[in-house]
This record gives sequence, C-alpha cells and structure tokens, in this order.
Amino acid sequence: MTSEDRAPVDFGFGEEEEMLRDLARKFLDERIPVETLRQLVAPSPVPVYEQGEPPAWDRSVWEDLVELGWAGLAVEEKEGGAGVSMVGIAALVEEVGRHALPSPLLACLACSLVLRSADSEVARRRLGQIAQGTPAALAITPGDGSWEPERSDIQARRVAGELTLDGTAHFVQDALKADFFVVTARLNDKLLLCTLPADAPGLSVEQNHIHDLTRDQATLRFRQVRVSPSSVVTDDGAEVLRRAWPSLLVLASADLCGSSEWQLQATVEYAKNRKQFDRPLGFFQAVKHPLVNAMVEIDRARSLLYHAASCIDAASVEAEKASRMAKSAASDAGAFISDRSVQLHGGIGFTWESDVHIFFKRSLHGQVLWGDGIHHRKKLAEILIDRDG
Amino acid sequence: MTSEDRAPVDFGFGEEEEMLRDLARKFLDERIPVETLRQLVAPSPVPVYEQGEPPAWDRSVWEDLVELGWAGLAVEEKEGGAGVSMVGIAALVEEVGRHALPSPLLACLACSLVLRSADSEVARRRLGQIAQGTPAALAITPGDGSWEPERSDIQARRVAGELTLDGTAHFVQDALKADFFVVTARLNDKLLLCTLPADAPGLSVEQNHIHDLTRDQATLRFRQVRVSPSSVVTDDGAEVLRRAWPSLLVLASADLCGSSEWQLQATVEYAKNRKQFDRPLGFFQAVKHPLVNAMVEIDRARSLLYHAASCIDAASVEAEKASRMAKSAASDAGAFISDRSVQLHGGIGFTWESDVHIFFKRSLHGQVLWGDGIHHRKKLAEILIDRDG
Amino acid sequence: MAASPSSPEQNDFREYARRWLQENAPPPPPERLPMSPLEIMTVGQRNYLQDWQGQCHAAGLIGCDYPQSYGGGGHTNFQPIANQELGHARVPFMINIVGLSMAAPTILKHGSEEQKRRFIPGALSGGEIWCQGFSEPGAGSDMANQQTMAVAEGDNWIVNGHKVWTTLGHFARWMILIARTSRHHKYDGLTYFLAPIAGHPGVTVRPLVKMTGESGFNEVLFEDAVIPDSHRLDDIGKGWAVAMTTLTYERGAAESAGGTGGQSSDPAQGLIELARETQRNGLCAAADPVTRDALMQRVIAMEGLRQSARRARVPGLCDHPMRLPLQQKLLSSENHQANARLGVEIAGAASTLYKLDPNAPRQGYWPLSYMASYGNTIAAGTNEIQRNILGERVLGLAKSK
Amino acid sequence: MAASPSSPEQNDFREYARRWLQENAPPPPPERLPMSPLEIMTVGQRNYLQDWQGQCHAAGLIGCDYPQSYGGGGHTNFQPIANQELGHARVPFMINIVGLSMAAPTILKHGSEEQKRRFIPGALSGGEIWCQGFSEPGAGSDMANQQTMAVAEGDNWIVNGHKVWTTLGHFARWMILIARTSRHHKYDGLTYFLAPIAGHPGVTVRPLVKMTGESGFNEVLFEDAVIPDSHRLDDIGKGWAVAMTTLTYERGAAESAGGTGGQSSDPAQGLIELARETQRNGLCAAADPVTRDALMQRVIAMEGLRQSARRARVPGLCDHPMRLPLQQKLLSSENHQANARLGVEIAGAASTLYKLDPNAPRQGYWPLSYMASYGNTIAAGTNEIQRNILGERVLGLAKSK
Repeated sequence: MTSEDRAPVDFGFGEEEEMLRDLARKFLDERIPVETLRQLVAPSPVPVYEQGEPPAWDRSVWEDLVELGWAGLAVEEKEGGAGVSMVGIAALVEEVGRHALPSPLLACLACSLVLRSADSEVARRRLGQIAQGTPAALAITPGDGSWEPERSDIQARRVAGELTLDGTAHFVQDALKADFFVVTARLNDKLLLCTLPADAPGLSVEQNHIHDLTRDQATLRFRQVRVSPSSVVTDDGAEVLRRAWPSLLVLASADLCGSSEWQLQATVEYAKNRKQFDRPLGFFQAVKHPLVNAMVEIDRARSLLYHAASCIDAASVEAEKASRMAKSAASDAGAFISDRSVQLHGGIGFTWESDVHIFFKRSLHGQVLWGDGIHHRKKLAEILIDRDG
Repeated sequence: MTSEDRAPVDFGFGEEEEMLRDLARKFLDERIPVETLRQLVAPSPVPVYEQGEPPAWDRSVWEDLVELGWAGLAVEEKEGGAGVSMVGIAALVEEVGRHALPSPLLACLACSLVLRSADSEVARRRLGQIAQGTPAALAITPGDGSWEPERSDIQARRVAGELTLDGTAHFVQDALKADFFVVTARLNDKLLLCTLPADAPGLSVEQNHIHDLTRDQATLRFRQVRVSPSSVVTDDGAEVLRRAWPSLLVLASADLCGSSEWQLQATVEYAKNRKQFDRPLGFFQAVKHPLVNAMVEIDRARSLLYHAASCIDAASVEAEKASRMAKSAASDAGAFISDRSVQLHGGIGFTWESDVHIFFKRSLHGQVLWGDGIHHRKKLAEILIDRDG
Repeated sequence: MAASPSSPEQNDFREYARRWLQENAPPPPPERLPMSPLEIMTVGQRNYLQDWQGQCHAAGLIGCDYPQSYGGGGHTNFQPIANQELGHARVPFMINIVGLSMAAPTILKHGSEEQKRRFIPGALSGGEIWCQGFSEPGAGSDMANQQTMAVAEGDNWIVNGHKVWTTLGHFARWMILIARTSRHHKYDGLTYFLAPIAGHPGVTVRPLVKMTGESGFNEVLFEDAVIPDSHRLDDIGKGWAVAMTTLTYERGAAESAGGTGGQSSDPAQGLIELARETQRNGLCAAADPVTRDALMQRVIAMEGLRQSARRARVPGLCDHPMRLPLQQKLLSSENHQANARLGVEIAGAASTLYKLDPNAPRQGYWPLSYMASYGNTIAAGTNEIQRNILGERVLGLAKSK
Repeated sequence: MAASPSSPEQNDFREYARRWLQENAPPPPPERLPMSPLEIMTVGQRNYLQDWQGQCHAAGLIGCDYPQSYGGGGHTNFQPIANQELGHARVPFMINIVGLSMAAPTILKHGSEEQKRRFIPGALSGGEIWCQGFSEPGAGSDMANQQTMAVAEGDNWIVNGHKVWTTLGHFARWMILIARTSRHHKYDGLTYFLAPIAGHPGVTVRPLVKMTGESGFNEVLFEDAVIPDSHRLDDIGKGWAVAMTTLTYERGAAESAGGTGGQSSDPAQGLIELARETQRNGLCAAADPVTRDALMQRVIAMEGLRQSARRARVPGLCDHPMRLPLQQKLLSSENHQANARLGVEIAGAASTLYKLDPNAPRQGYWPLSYMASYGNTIAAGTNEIQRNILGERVLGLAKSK
C-alpha cells in the first residue's frame, strides 16, 4: 500500500544514529535508572495528587542533555543544532520513553520540528535558542477534544498595527518547564504562528492536575497578550503544522514504543523470577502468550515508527500515512502492554511502591496525545478509501 | 438499562418448556446424531459443492417432527398448533442448532411468527397448513445487503383488479424445501404481505450455491406472478414484520447458541482426550482459557436469548432491544467458538472428515442471517443513544 | 404458559422503595466520597456511609430476603427490586460491601444458629464492618497456598500470619479469614474463621497505597492473636469449601444476597452520558459510529451479566450448576475494567486529568476507575486463576498446575 | 545522514520488471485457478502455473538474489522489487511455493555445493515442485515428536513413516523431510533429507480433502523407501536446527528469498475494493465508519508486517536476532485469517455464497480464504506453539511443556 522507492531499505539507520542511540541509553541508564525515577516523581502520592504540586524533574539532567546537544537534535547545524535525521531522533526518543524521562526534551523537539518547517527568520532565531537549551512548549490545541492542529481557540486581532491574542490553549505539554511557547491563533481566515515568553503580560499558565507523574500539562489563558512583530513566525501556520505533523506523531510514537518496551521487559523479568504453583510465572501460557502478543504489537509499532521517520527524512508523500499508522499502532501497543504489565505483576503491580504505575500513566497519557488509535485510523481511512491512497 | 417488571423472573421457563426441550434433545440425539448428520450432508464435497446439488435433508425426520407437533409450535392452539411460548420455542431451537438439523423447521417457525402477528383470516388459514406440516419459507429480503424487513425488491401492481408481482427476493432460507412462500412486495407506499405456492406460474426458484451444508438458500424471481385475493395477508406488512422481527432474531440466536454449545463441547472433549507433550491438550492454558472465554460468550448469548424470548412472551416494549442484544451476542459467540473449534482441533479439524466444519459453516451462515453483530449494535445505538432507551 | 408478572407484594414493595428513597435521600456528604467502598479513606466518609446503610437497613431496603431472626426482612426476591431502585435513585453505595456480599451469605449457609444471630444483623445494618482475609503476600494467585497458621490451644486458636489486599481493614470489626490448621493437606488443611480485628490484641492493620494514589486497602498482621473456637465457621479442614461459597456470592450474586446498590449501578448509562457530553474533534462522541459500536458492546455485556444472574436461578436453563456462578467474579471485574477503559477512550484528552482538576469529566471517574479496576481482576484469585477454575471445574479439563 | 534512494540498478530493474510484466502477462488460464498454491488440484492448473513460473524465472524475476551458479540472477535486493511489481501486475502466483520459500533458502544455507547446484535451479524455475514433510498424524503441534524413521544401510537410508499436510505432494518431485535417525534424543535425533517423491519406490501419495471441500494437500506414506545419503542436508542429528531455518524463511521472509508474488500481494487493497462494491443496508460498506476502522486495522497490520521484514534486516534496530524472524509465521498466518474474516463480514449476506454461485463476490474468495486460513495457523507448528517458541527463545520465559 506504500511505496518505498525514495526511502532507504535500512531506514537510513546508520552508524551515526546507532551511536547516538547507544549513548543515550547509557546516559539515561546511569542518570535516571528506575529507582532514581521513582524517588524523583513518586516518593508519595500526596505532593502531586493531593497538594497539586507540579510533577518533579531533574534540572541537572536537563542541563547535561543540553550539553550533549539533545535540545538541538532537530535544529539544523547552521542554526547551532545537531541536525539529526528523524530516524535518529526516533531512536533517541525511544530511549527517553524507555526511561520515562521527565524533562522539556520532547516539547523542545516538537517546537523545533514545527519551527523548522516554517523556514522564517524568527523561526531560525528561536531554533537557535532551543538548541542552546531554552525550553519551549507547543500551545496549539483547542478545547474541543481535537488534536489536529487546524483549529485554535485563540483569536488574534490587529488593531492599529498592534497584534494581540485572546483565548485559550489547552493540553499544553510540559508547559511549566518552558521559557517560551509556540502558539497558534486565528487571524482572519489564517492561522497565525508566533512565539511568546512564558511571562508575557496577560498570559497565565494554569497547571492541570494530571495522572502522569513524568510530564506536566497546562491550560494557557491569553488576555490581550501583545505579540511583537519579531515574534511572528508565519501567518500560514496551518501549512507549517500540516508539514510538521508527521514528525510530531513520530515523537509521540517513539516515546510510547520506548515505554512499552520497558513495560514488556519488566513484566518478563517478573515472570521469570516469580514462582506460582512451584513454577516460574512464565511457564503458564496465560502469562507467556499475552507477553508474546505484547511483543508482537510493540514490534509492529516500532517497525511502522522507523518507516514513518524514514519517510519524513526522504520527504516522501507517504509520511502522513506512515506516521498515522505508527501512532495508531504505538497507542494500541501501549494500551495492551500497560494493561498486562499491571495484571501480570499481580498484587504488587497494583501498588504505589511498584514502578509499574509510573510507566502505565505515562503510556496512558501518550496513547491519547496528538490523537489516539481510532482517531488516526479515521484520518487514514480518509486518505486510503476516500482519496484512494 | 432494561426493565423486567413485566417478564417473570424465571423467564417463564416452566415444567412444560423443560419437558418439550428434553424431549427434543432426546429425539434429535436418537434420530440425527452427528455421525448420521455427517453421512447425510457431507459424504463427499462433490455433490453439493461441485455438482450444485441441494444440501440433503431427511424427510422422514421431518414427518416425525410434524407428528410431534413441532411445525405448529408457534401456531395458536385454536389454529391447530401447540401455542408454545417464545421461551419454549427458543429452548427447542437451541436443540435444533445443537444438532445442526437440516429441515424446514426454522423456516416454518419464522413464517408462523410473521403470519401470527398479522391476525388476518388468510394468515390463520396458512398457519393451520403449517401446523399440519406444509413447509413454508420467508421471501422478504432485498438484494442491497439489508436484512431489515422494511424494503422489498418486488413490485406489486394492481391492474384491473388483478394483483401481480415482479422482481426478486434474495437470500430465501430453505426455499427448496418449501411448498409455499410468505412474500413482501411494494404496493404504492405500502408493503404488501402475501403467500404464494412454490409452483406459482411466473415464479422461479433459483438455488444459491452456499457453504452451509445443512440449509438451502435461493433467489426467487417473480415475473408477472398473479396473487389471488385469498393470498393477501395484509397491506401493512411493514408493521407486521416490525412486530414479528424480535421473534425472528430469537430463532436465529437460539440456533446459533445451540450450534455454539455443540462446538464448545466437541472441542472440550477433544481437549480432554488428545495428548500433546505427554499431557491432555486441556492442560495448556492456550487451550483452556479460550474455551472458557467461549463458554462465557455463549452463556452471555444464551442469557440474553431467554431474556429476549421472555420479553416477547410478556409483550414488553423491551423486546426489540433485547432481541438485538441477543442476536449480536449470539453472532459474536458463534464466530469465536467456530474459530477456536477448528484451531484447537488442529490438523483433523481442518479436514472434511471431521464433523467440525459442518457446524462451522452452519454458524457462519447463522452469524450473518437477519443481521450480524455490528448491524444490531448499530440499530441498538439508535434506540439507546438517539431515542434515549 | 403466558408470562406471569411480578407478584402484587413485589409491586407494592417497589413502590414503597421508590417513595422511601425519594423522601429519604441523604444530605450531601461532608466531604468528597470515593468511587466505591474500596477507596474509603477517612473517618468522615465512613461515618456518613455507615449512617446511610443503617437507614436503608432500618427502612427494609437491605437484607430484605434474610430471615427476620437475623435482622432481615423475611421476604423472597425483594432484594433485586430494592437494588434496582437504589440504583435508579443514585444514592450513595453501601459501605459494608464485604459484610453484605461475602460474610453474610457465607454465614447464612455455613454458620451455626448462634453465629447467624450474632453476626448477620451487624453485617446488614453496617454497624459492624467486615473485611476479607483470603490473600497473602507469598500466595500469589494460588489461594490454597495460605501460610497464615491457626494452632489449637484449648478452646482457642492462636493465629500468626500476614494478609494483604484487605479492603476496609482499617475500619473493620471482623474479618472472614482463611487460615491453615494443618500443614499436611493443602486444601483440607484450611479452616475458616470469623476473626476479630479492630482493637484486638495481636492484630495490626497497616494501610497500603494503590497505584491511583488512594488508600482503602491494607495489610493485616496476626501475631499470636487469639480467636475463640466459637468463631470458627463450619468444620476444621472445611475452609476451602466455605471460601468457595464466599467467592460464589461475591459481586454478581450479591444482587440476591444483600445489595450493594448505589450510584454506579448502570455504568453503561454513565458511558452514554459521557459520550453525549464529550467533543471529539469538534463532534459529539455519541454521534461517532465507532464509539457507538463500542458503547453497545458494553451495554450488551452488562445486560448479559444481569440476565446470567437471572438465568443462574433457573435450574432448567443451567447445564452445570456452577457454570454461571463461577463466572461472576471474572465477568463483573472484566466488565468493570472494560467499561472504565472505554470511558478513558471517550474522554480522550480530558482523560489525562486527575480528579482534583476542575475540568476532569465526572471528577476523573473514568481513569481512576480504570486503574482501580485491576484490584478486582487481580485480587481474590487473579482472573487467570478464575479461568483455570472454570476450565477445570465446569468444563472438566485437566488441571493447569 | 540524508536518506539514500534506491540504487540506479534497482530503479532500472524495477522499470524492466514492470515493462516485462506488461508485455508478457500470461493468457487466461484454461480452467479456473485456485486462490493459492495450496489448492492446486488438476494437472491443467499445474501445467499452466509451472509454465508461468518458468517464464518469470527465465526473465530474471524469480531467484534474482541467488548466485548465478545456482540458477539465480546474482543480484542483491532485487527480489523485493520483483515481488512488488508481480503484485502490482496482478499476474498468477508462483506454483512452487515450498521450493521457493522453504527448500531453496534452506539448501542455500545448509547444503553442499553439489546439493546447491542440483536442487536450487529447479526450485527457482518451478521445473521441480517441492513439498514439505514436517507434520505427522500423531505429532500434533509437537514438531520435534517425529516418528518417521530413517535407518542407515550402507550409503542409503531406509525410510518408514507417515507424513500429513503435504501441500502439493501429488505434484512434487522432492520433499524436504525431517526424519528420526535416533530414538535416544528427541531433538538431536532428527535429520533433514531431500527426499524423492514422484514415482519413487516405497512412496505413496494420497490426497486429503479440506473443510472447504478442496484438495491440494496430501498424506505421504514411506514404506522402506530408499534415500541415498547424498540427499541428506547438513549433519546427522542436525535436523531440528535445519528445520528452524526453513520455518524462519517461510512466508514473510520469502519476500527476500524467492518471491511468491501474484494476485494476493495486497489483501488490504482487496478488502477496500470489496467494501466499495458492497452494499450494507443500502449504504456502501466503505462509507461505514465501523467497517472503515476495521479496514484500517488490517492495513496497519499488513504494513507493519512489511516494515518488520524490512527492520529485520537492520541489526541496529533489532534487540534480539530471532525476535522478528520468529514472528513471521505467526503474524502472516493470523493476518491472512483476520483479513479473510473481515472480508466475510463485509460481504455480509453474500458471504454465504460458494465460489460457483454467480453472485459470490470475487468468486467466493473471502469465505473460502477464511476457512483455508486455518491451514496456516495450524500447520507447521500451530500458532499456540509459535507463541511458546517466541516466549521461550526470545523472551527467555520458562518452557511451557
């Protein structure tokens, strides 16, 4: 159903990408092993869940990531970034997901990918800042439950040459970690894309209470927020986001594939060591076969993930289809292994003390982020059935 | 979601129903055990599949069934039938499905239930004939893949006081066994319901080649077929069929529940006796758990079946909902145990020599008959979501 | 052979129950109530719910079908009617879930006359809260692998051991306890006790925290705790059989055995309402055919469970007496999980929100309920074990152990 | 780090293959062809298909990536291109499915130079049809439980035993055969042979009939059949390991190992076409959102399988070398089954029709294909066993036997 003519057989996953990924794994294994993660984000349910504190993250890890150049992975070298291929980014983000890393990294990558597709002077300046470690977040989601970026609940008005924003951006990921936002707003019949500092007058960042302990999320309210001309990226934001959309889906899919693989391996380990009826749990097909089914689903998602990333790298027209397939598969695989990871861990998997729930919640959040499986299959059907491929 | 106020707690399944069911089981166990069935309908694939012969049935069994009064189960006593409750009919039809009985019985019951809801003199006369053993079949299905009985591909015209039919009835069940048909046709903006002898001039019965070896199916073509006034049941066929529809779904669901239970028990027996890796197959959870899941699905369908039947007996407004639930559950349960019955029988289940495929094909046919699970859930949603229950 | 409608007494009772509930709906709770009895954390919640159960019991809506001598109403088949009306009235749930759905029916079947008079009334009224001691940290899914020991000493038993998953343990007066009275027999070495908990010497209750961040279940330690032999239920060595009775009555069967009615009695309706309120990509989720199909699957599964509970009481429609009863735990827990999961999917982006977020649909019920649902699919014999039991005891397949 | 497009050679080859197929599409078959090589019943069908494979081989579209000395094209990664073009061209399938997807790659890996020269060319050209002798009537899913015995006698082996599920056995010149050469070791007592079939003394082939009523597979009896030792593949006692190679190449991996291209190369597209042509309740099935969602699930699963075959060749993206290859049999067979099942559901009422009915959609392909699909989920180690193998060999879980 797809043509691979333009994308390389090996997805373009070469030595450079492999080295980057292996380094990432090593770094994250050292800096945020799961015990450290648990102590960081889940010492007790009270601070986040009852007192509403923002989920914790380790700024020193972030500073070291910036040092390693990760903030600028999706920024071209001439703007001060590393200019890594989408396949390389996917591989690195899989590691981020596998460690459920709390950080502004995914938000920075998302902003970079959007700004990169805009190709304007303002965009390039912002890309340089991100590459240097200034955290940014995407504020492009309306409140109607739509993840597709065509709409905005923010109204831009130009009065006497002055541009102001009023309205709300919903479900802004890792907003509390950001120094600036990349924002869409309706301007006449166009979609304005601009950037705004987190402390812009008239902008309030309202933290959402969320289940996921490894991200934050916020609602951004704009009341007569002034946008300087030097902050306007483009007034064709719809087209810019349409171009960047497959790469955002790749980010979300890669994070899900990584966390799913962690859940699979953690449950496999448990099934190897835990005994029941005098046999290791994994002896029982009611344990073994669901784990095999989870592996199969994760592998499907991973294969589609690298296909999508390589289509983006090859600027193939297949990229939209491939990325929607990847996100659908990654969301469904995440849902399945999340379910089995708790169930097959038995009593212990159901407790706060276990690591399992941290990944369960990150996955649950990721399954819906930028659209769930049903959503992307619906959009895919419009291409493959109504538009005939 | 449903009210049981009017239907008895025990579904009205009393001594009389139980005796009828137990007698049916005994009779069918004796007259058409599975070896006899296989020799009857599947001695070789050639006659039916290659030479297009109609699937075989045993007329002497049918004559004895008529003797036992089964042809008139759904006919009131005053018309010469047994006037059994829908719950009793459901229980008997479960046995018919469990034996995959080839016979005109289901078609006769279906016709009786339709005619019974018409309450006209013509209908009563026909009911009496059915009760005496004259086989009939329902010709009410258009060719657009719709099982809902509102439409017809037959046009009735009244010219000079003479009524004639032109058009086609599709997917007519057990048509080759019938002496007469109960037919719907469009007459102006009404739906005419009438009866026609199988040898009516201008009517041709074209046998379909079907997979199921235990039924027949035909396309009926009408070319200027004259309908005598004494054959017109009603010109409000739409309402008659709407009232009878839940009971037709109960027939189809009961047949499916019965064949599903046979498939379950046959596969359980195989799993008890067949050894692999020096253990009975049923030791393995990959065999045991799917069989348990099948049992659970069959039980859900059976419970909904008796609920639907008792709603019909109680003339409850819940009958439509309940019968759509039953057919959806029975179709899905049938699909699941059909799948596992072949798979878990391994190589032997895949051969013509095995009994398994006879039930597989009857179930596959039954799953779609009068609408599959998706269809009935769609109609159910219109009641429960759009019309608020 | 025509359908017989409800008896006049039953119709009158339904009318009475409906009116009483209209006139006696409780005041708003002093603090936010949890989704189910499994998450009751505070004394304020407990007092409010205990008071409500007491009123319902006094009004004759709880325990209707128990003999009057044990605090019941002495009727037949009134409880399903009361439960339906409790469900429709959307009043709070009954706090004493273990007492109503497990302890009382088990004592009614296996207890001595004294035990029935002593224990059933408090279970029905909610005056004495019960917890369950069937699960142990080392036992995993193998419920017969109990390590808690009860050693006879005169007219007493000396109990030592460690129970987990003890819902409501922190408020419980009594526990239904399985303990080992012989090391020589796996199944026949188990005995069933009605063990004193609150304030009893040698018994320590420690709250555990669930993955949702909520508490409500506990671990309970027995250290030389003394239980009088008069608190033993049925014979020594019969514990496994008695426990099977308990599990048979749990949940589904609870419909006829005490009532746990309350706000969550029709989850399918709740899902439909959620879909009506939810926008997905600017369209109402209830108008999306894929969601509608999923909703109807849930409706059918829930109705199927209700009708199976009804069919289980018609012997002529049950091939094997345990076939339907043994499915109840499996199906009610998996239905609950599937309902909650669908709620998460329908809520979409908003499912990320915790209950304290003002925009969380229905105070974050769906994701919390989804996570909490694993308690039911894991506890009291994981559903994998439930499937083994069904395959072995009902279908007669070889044991998988 | 930019994406490198296909090589100029590959582009040229694609162009060539496309043109050749346009210009050399075969004439209509003299009689109705079956859905797949598994149901070839008549000599007329065989001759037609054998001729077509021979032409494709001569044109360089089959065996492209095998060395020229074994009858191949000597290229690298041309076969996937040829397969894509064969699929797009909707020409008949390759008859020698076992030869191409199992025998040839296994011989290439394990055979002696003489064996490669002797056997591979005929497998590629279709001149010599192969069948598989891995399944026995008593063995069930336990492929290592082979009872067919091969006893050494001088330079020969004397073979006795009974094989079943032998697709194409009635036309086969050769069989890839696993036989027991020692009763003392279950796995290490197996040896792999390239056994002569057609016209060979002591070998009897009997057709079996499938549930669909079609034949095409057989049972094969060996009664003191003599196989020269030169037809032994790899060492004595290495049969299990060689068989694993065979199963690894089967199906999915066949993409790179010989090509089985032809009309069914994109089943998802076929399902979409079916949905476009099918009315359900007066509406086009392709417009029904529930059907659309199901179709997209199939599209995604099929594309996932293709991309996994691609990823399996990128070591840096495979944690465990056997993780993807061992999934191929499981997934290709279950995808095939799920596709066919969806086809049945979409066809609705018309799915009742057998292939000889003039109104059967696509000559009854979907229900027949659905029933035939169980051949693939059962044969060559049931999918239950495949899951055991994956769980044990890839995930490292304890053996379930």
